[in-house]
Amino acid sequence: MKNTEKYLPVIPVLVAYAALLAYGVLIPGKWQIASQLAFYCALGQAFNLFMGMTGYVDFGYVAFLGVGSYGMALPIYHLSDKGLGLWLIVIGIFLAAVFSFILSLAVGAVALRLRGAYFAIATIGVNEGFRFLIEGARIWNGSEGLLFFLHMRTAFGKQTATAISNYWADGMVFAVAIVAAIMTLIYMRNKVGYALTALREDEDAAKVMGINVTKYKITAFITSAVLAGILGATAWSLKYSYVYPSDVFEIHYTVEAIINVLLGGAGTLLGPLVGGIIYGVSKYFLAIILPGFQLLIFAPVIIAIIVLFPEGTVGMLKKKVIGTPLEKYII
Amino acid sequence: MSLLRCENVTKRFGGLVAVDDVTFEIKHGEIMAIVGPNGAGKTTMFNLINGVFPADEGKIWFEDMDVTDFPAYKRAHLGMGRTFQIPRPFSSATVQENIAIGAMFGASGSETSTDMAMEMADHYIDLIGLKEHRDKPAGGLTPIEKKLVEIARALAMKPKLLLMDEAMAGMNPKDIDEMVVFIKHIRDTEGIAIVAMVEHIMRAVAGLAERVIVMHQGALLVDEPTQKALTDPRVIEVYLGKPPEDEHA
Amino acid sequence: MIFEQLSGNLIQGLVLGAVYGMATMGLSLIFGVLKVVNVGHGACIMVGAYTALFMFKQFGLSPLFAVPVAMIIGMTLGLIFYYSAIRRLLKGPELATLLATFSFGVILEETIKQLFTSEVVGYNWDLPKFDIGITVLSLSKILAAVGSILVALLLYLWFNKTRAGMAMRSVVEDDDGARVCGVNVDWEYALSFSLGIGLTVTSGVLLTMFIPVGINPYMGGPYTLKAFVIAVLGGLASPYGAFFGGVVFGLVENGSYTLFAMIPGVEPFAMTRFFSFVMLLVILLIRPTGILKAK
Amino acid sequence: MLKVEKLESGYGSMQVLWGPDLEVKAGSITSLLGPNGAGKSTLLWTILGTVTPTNGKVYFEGQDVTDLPAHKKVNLGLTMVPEGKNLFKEMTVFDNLSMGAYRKEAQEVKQENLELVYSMFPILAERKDQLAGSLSGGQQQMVTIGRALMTKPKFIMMDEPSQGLAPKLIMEIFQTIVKMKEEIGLTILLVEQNAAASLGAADYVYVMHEGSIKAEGTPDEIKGSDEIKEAYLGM
Repeated sequence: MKNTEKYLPVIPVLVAYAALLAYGVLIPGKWQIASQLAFYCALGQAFNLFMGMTGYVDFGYVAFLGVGSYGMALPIYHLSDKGLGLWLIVIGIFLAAVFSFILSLAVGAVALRLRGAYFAIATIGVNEGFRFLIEGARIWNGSEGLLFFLHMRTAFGKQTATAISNYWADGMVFAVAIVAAIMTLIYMRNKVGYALTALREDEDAAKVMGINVTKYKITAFITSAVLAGILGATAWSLKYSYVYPSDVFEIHYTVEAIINVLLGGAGTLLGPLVGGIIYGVSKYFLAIILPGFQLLIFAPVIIAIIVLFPEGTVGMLKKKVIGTPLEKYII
Repeated sequence: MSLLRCENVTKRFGGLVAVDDVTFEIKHGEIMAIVGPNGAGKTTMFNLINGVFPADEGKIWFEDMDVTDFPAYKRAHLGMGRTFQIPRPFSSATVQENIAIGAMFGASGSETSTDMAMEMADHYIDLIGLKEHRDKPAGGLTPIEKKLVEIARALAMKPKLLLMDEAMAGMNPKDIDEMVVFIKHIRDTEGIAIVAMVEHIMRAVAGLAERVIVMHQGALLVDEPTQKALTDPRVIEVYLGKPPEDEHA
Repeated sequence: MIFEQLSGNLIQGLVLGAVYGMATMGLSLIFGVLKVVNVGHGACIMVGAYTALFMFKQFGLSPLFAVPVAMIIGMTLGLIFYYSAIRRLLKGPELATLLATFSFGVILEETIKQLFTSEVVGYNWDLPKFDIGITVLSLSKILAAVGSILVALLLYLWFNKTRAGMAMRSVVEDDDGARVCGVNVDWEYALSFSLGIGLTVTSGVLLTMFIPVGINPYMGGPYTLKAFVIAVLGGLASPYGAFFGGVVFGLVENGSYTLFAMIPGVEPFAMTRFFSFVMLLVILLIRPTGILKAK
Repeated sequence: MLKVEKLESGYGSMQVLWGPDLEVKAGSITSLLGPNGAGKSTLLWTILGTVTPTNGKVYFEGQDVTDLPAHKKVNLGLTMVPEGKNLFKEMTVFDNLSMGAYRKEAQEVKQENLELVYSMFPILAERKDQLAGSLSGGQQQMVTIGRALMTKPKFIMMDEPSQGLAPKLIMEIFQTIVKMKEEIGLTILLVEQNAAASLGAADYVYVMHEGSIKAEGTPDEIKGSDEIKEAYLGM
């Protein structure tokens, strides 16, 4: 396959995100919905990079968003009066990436030696463990969290601070979603992706083929975690100007990540995008029709998908387009 | 220089000695068969050779390098390929991708780009005659086709030693004869040593192997050229059993 | 003084540990028979807590009466969930059962939230307290521990002395062996899942006898984590291992609480929870098959 | 007593049985010979019902039992001594035997059957409180056979009962099998690699290879025939 042809599937991804962005920008009053959908897509894209490609479930995934949000919150909270201006955001994103990198390395070094169920068991406590470490050892203000609404104003000025919360934070969520999708495609088209496919299908056979499975699992785990960290930094810290440990380590975000990936199709490129939008839209309408019932409705949906359509929307679509010109674009 | 040397290799599972103090050598380019009844320790021996789990005692040398403590993937990089008794292709990947994965991560994997691997895969697809299935997911193939894909995948690793675990189980006699010819052909063209574990299909052993190792209850019973091994009274006893009345004689 | 406090807390830990142990047996049973990890374990405990709470507040019944009710509720939930989902997923990838049991937990949590709101509630079962010198034990706690030990004992007797229990044990040991003896292995799978959930829901009742406050739909999370620590301590597939793992964990938890409380500037409650997470990782790293197991 | 018609089955997409036909007469020992991987064990598990047949029929005492699950077949009086023994290793010898008497009809005669098993294998009476996993290979084999006898069977399938045993023990096991036929009146389908010993005990012999029946006949007809050598050694 030629290089250009290899990366053709990026087109529908870019088109979809551009359409979503246009919908939010051009139609008055729709920006919040569009950015919320982008958040679900980004969450799914980032989560899919690990869960979809390796077949391992990380129940503590939200911990990476959590530490990422601290990575952004801390410099703004502590350095707002240093006159760093927008550099603070750069530092924040950098710190978010570093925090989530370190946490994923630490967790991965232990948990990724384990297989399947044992891996899941090891990860189920990560978010809680980290939350209680912050609260228990009173790190980063402990259970009181960090509130930096005023610090944002000091650092960036009132108008810019508002614009950051209302627009730029969301814009960056779009960016994370697109970067995550592109990373997924790059992985898929390179050795990493083939190694991950192999180990997802049959870990022993993969080892015998010369694949250092631990190395590739860690690669996917860290990439996925760092993207989550940056997502937490932008979608939560920058947007809301506060971080509470009880909020940012909330396991429901892991549930949402799982739903987004499964609805769309685990291990596909377009899946999390499609899944994120289906989930986001239905959640939005459910909130109007049956407020408070979203999770009660979505949890059985997960089970139904696993039992009845384990391939997800895009997985089924992929099968349909085999042999048609669309085949090159949909993965 | 031998290609592979096992020295006094022992493996225990709990109280059971699965492989008991086994020593043998494999030369470059030879076809050897390991045979023996069920539970003789053949599969365990295979797993020890290619590092699925470590030996409890003894040493394993590959081209004079001590690989006893190497994990499976490192041994694959040195040139060990393997197929499984029940074929284990990566089901969701296409035939071409399956074989390309072998090329990407095998002995010459570090110099092989994904594009090169795909081209190499095409070569092996021709070799096994599955051209029309090239872009199909391997999970949908027939068992024999899966087996062929697995062999091609192992060959694409450019191994010096190919371990084939019951490559012919579940095949009818015609397929077996074809497979024997095919395996000899790849040995001749690719110049690799082949160790086939074909403990029950004696027709294949007789037609294929130059040398036979017979294992029984974890230990090495016989290590001889094929004809000699198969007519050895100890081997016949292991297979046909000794009539009970002989015990009293 | 510190020593007294520590030994007082250790006795509390021993009593709590018995309850913890019982609260993990269901998890180990399900894993032992089906090799399924019930990620919704904590939510099942939560259902038990609400069963006790509801019967106490609504009918003024002591939590002891809630024990059989919880068992029935749990076994019914287990059967429904087994036949609607788990049975079809047993042959699939591990991912499938993990996600399914996880969703099962979410369904329980959200249902309870709709029925009882997400308010944190509790009840006050006024029973006498005993001062045993180094610590004070309430009768309610003692009943919880005794109840747990009784349930564990009953399970042990059932497994070892009854025909039905032996049949389930035989499935754990070797399912083909069980088949040639005429055991309906598929039914044993369903039954063990049902029994596992039943035991877990029941343990929720006993836990509220120990801690009758802090009841809310999302209280299960920490228990899932603790149960995993306990289960891997005891060897994951062994209900009795789990029971002893629970006792050890209760001791370690209360011991570490005492120690954390002595470090200034630290919230001992949260640190104890963090510690259980660290313990989980360490145990999994050293010995995923269980530390307490003999072999 | 048992009739198998054109049975096909396998694991996943790998077909192992290619339609063997087989008949076992009541009160006989029928021996099924063939090399490893010929599909003998798969045939037994398919007859029992743990491996689902994709085609063909199984009749037991004239009744079509093809689709009955394993436990219902055991209730009809059909059981198996599996090759891997499939013992309950962490249970005592006594508990293993008790599990054999799981079905209701077997419960009623549990005590008699227990005495029968202990009289056949006195060592098991001595070791009844030991864990089955701690016994020697030969004793474990006795437990497996004893467990099968406890189910009050009419028909037992035995998968390689002599495997891994010392020659002296093999002889004892075969004597036991003949006793089971002659003294208890059981019908036995015997899978063996140990052809010589098996031929000595059998009334009728089938030779299986590559998933189907290649030859059949009385032991004398099979003995010395070329089919066996062909199937076993490829020479």
